[in-house]
Amino acid sequence: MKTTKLLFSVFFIISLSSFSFCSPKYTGNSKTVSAIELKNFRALDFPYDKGESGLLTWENTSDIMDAEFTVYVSTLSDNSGWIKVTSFKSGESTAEKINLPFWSFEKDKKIYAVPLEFNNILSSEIKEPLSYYAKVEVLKSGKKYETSVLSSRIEGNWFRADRLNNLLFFLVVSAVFFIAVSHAKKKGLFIRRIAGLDAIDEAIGRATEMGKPIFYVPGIGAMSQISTIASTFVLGEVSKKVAQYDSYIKVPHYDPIVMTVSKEIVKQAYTEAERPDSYKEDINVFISSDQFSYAANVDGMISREKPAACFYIGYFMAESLLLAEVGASTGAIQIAGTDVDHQLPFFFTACDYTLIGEELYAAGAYLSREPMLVSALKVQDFGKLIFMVSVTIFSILLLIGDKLNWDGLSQILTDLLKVY
Amino acid sequence: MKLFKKQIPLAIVFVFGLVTLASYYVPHRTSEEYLDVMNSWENIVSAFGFFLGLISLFYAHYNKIKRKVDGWGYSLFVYIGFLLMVIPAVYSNGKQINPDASITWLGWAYRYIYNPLQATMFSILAFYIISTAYRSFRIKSLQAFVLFVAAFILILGRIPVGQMIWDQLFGFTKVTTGQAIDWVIGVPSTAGKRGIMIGVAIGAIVTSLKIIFGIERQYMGKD
Amino acid sequence: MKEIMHKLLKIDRRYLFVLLTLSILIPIIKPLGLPNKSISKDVQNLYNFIDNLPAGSTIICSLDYDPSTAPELHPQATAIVKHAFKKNIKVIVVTFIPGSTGLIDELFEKIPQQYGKKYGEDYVIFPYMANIVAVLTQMNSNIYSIYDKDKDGKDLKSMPIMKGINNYKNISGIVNITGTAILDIWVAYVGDKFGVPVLGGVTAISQVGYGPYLQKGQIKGLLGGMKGAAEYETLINEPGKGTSGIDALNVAHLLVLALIIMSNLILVIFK
Amino acid sequence: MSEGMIIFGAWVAAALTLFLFSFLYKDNPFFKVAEHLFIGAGMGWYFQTVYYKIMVPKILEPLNSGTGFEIAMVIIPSILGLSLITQFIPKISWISRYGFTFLMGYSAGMAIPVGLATDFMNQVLGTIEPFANFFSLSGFEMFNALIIAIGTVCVLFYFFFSVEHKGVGKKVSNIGIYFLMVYFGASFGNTVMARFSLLYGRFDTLVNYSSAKYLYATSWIAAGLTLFFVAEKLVKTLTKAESAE
Repeated sequence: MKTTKLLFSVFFIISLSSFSFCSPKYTGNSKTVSAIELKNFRALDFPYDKGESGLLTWENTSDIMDAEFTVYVSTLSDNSGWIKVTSFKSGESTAEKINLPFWSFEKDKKIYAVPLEFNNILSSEIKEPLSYYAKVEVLKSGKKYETSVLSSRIEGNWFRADRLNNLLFFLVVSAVFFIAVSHAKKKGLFIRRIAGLDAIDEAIGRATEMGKPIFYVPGIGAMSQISTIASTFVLGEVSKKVAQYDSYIKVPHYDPIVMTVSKEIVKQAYTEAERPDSYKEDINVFISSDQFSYAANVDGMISREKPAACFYIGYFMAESLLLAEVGASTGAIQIAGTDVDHQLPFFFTACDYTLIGEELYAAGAYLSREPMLVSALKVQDFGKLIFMVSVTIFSILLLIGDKLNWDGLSQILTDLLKVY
Repeated sequence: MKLFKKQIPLAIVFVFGLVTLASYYVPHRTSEEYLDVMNSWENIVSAFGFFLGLISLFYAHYNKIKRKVDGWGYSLFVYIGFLLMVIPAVYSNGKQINPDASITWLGWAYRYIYNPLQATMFSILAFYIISTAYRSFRIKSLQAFVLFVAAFILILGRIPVGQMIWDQLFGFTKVTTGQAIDWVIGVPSTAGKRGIMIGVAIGAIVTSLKIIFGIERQYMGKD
Repeated sequence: MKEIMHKLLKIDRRYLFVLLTLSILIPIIKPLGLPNKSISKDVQNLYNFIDNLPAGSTIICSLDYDPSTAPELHPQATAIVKHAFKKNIKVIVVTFIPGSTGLIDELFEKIPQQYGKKYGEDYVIFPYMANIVAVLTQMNSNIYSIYDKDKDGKDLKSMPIMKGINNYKNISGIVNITGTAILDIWVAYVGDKFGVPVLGGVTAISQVGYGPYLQKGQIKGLLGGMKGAAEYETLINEPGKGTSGIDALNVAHLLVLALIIMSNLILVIFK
Repeated sequence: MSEGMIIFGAWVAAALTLFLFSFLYKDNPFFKVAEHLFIGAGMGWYFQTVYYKIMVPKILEPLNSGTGFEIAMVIIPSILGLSLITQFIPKISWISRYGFTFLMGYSAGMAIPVGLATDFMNQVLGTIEPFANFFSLSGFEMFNALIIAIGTVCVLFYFFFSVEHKGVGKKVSNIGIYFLMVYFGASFGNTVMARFSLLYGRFDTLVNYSSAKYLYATSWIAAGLTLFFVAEKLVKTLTKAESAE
């Protein structure tokens, strides 16, 4: 908790301090030749872009309360080639409407701010630095006035200050990531026991009583998938228990590489259970690398051998349907686990216990203490913590802000999370 | 040799990873030009990546035929299927439609071979849904009951007959099936999915970080 | 009695297959002809979005589905393209999965003539591209550096439809119809990153998972499965394969519910 | 394309469709042939698309007619691409790392900030946004906003593995499960519609092919398949009876 608070305050401080160095530079110079003068009328470079847009700003004053503005730009220096950009009534197109967060742009309702997107205005690609000229025509109580011509240059910028929040999140996540990676190797991180693991013991116990085999189906994932990795660790645990109880296990495979790895793991488990002589080479069998034949063959095996328990743990696609159904109809205890969202409903209704999504990773990490799994799980937990804490705090603040009509507060809070 | 086998590849992943990452925060033209080049390279490299799948498939079935394993004859049909697409493609120069809007040989192969095969392969699952529904959809806990209720609303509400039945049964509530479904998908199920999504998203970020910093190297294969 | 019932529970699944076949086949031959009434919020939003676009604006249709999901998605694409043509909206078609090109050709075989639309002026089809993330990112700066030619190798820049189109700033919206996770990529790499409105049409399977994006407004409207297509057809008043399809599913849907309820009742009553 | 070819096409398509469906009766040679054709045809289609839509315009054409710079911009990635293929030659398979590291580095660098933005920041914002003008919402909208926020937090707590779930924690994570169940139920319901839609699509085509226009393709092939299975069954029972004698 302490670290979270600390990180948040760092976030705020950096965000606020970025006000100072991120505010737009004023490069315009005005010459007075016109019938109207707008207060603080400026031509600028639009901040934080690749160099395609300019920005025109002026302050709202009492004498232009009910006026209509038309903005013209030109890239020629001899007061010709004017192109109309936009026209709007007073009160529209203020700085408030510019889609930039509070820390990078002063969103003042009293300032007019007109972005000049030159690639659209000229409908061609812009090669910066580009000099441009701009003027505003003011229509006030039926009369037309014109401002002086301003000039400015647009340039490419080097930092998207509006994405500062994203960058900060990234830095925080990376920091946590490195802490987790370095600690994971020391085996000092706590993971709670997953309830589903107790169900495993129960299932194996029952299989032993009944004297029937146990099926462990590792799915159709490749060895690089996290769910398959987690599955092999669960397999290790299961086969250890099987060896201890002197029961019988069968592991049908889809991927030859997963099979090679599984063989090692099961052998190891039998050794650890001090029953290396019970280990047989035909525990792991290769079925087929073809989704449907694999499912059909495993189905056949299950309905012939009528196992007491079936495990479906790993990466599953459509075959989840075919497998879990047959298992259920033979009356086996079924335990499933996968991270494929849309297969989970089928497992959940047909199996006695289901490890949902990350629970599978957690089970793998809990059993193996493998740094790669543990560190990922820890960073994920941290992300969830940030989510839970920020949703709670921000919601309460927003509610207070809404009740007391503090528009500024909700603006600041939403800006902090907004994607630009 | 270790330099070429290990260190340079790891440096490549690190440099390209970080620079591409940074380009998100740098709006300047230089960053965009970098991405331009990378995007077109990526496009070409990943096109070659396709051949990996092709070669390993061909190799696997070639082996089956060579070793005359059980059912090796079927493997021949993998090659036949391949040629059934590629020969018309060469003949029609990769075009499916003639200038006069009639279909070419390639168009024919797509419409009458590729299309029915692919479409049917996935429609077979409909049959397993029905037998799952009957033989293994068990409402054995309150949780499973909640699952069933949500499923019930969606299955019933999608069809015109269901809408009529719903109006008969629940018409007094003035809630239509459409509104009920919108609520189920838009509120409680959104909360459920969002919870799953965040864990997955951070998991993906962690994996990406591991790749950039060379902690995860499984994709590189063994030494 | 108990034994018969339990035997009934373990009935050979091939009998169930026959039941399903009949429940879908018969309505195809003899349609029930029930009208589709309800319109979901997300479908209405998509319809409104396209309906409110000014004539002459351009949308990108990313059609990324292959025959395996075509019965659901092809009617969606057809309905949306028809609607766009009715409103005189220009359509740029892109695709990122290889299996879709044949279906795209089928789609544009007849519809443009019905609405008097010409290739190159009112719609254009870009070639298939392998790497979606790279292409989507690239289109933000300059479409032509990745797509210089159309699917038949004709020069794109000289086509009338491409006049004034350089990057996403000239595109009013993106409609992605897909049976894959490509919609997520559009949302992340274009919608959120560059601020272009993204709309979608997806299979019913993935529809539910898009709840969070819809709630946040990262996706502005969504068609889900055949029902979504049927609803859109109702909105544009052009009944097609979606409407007739959902009609044919009436019996099958009831069958599923009946089977679930029946088997669970048997278990409860004859424990 | 002649009318005859179209009718022939309908026969081919109907046959392939029914061959695959015959798997529902049992695994059989027709299914296996169609299944293997499917794998090969999929690859073939993919191959021709990649070749004609990418290789030709992006690699071969620039190589033939491009400027020196353009050629270089094609050759470098092509070498990286070709390096991938050395994977199959164990002795020099390490060369493929150059291609893979490029691909992985690029996509990892792309994915991180975008993932944070779309699936994290925007999701937090989506959850809390309704609270910014909470008191001007209708009662039902207020309720929904609260449900989403509470539900999401509970689900996340269910997946939170760093503390033991006891007492209040146990209750919170139990609530989380119910939200997951609604999500799974909804996706189950929609999956039913999706799968049936696909089946409808196939049946619709088959019915179409059974018309006189296509010379009753579906009906003939279905009859043929049935005959095969009946004959096979007969032969089996006969041989069984014989061996029993």
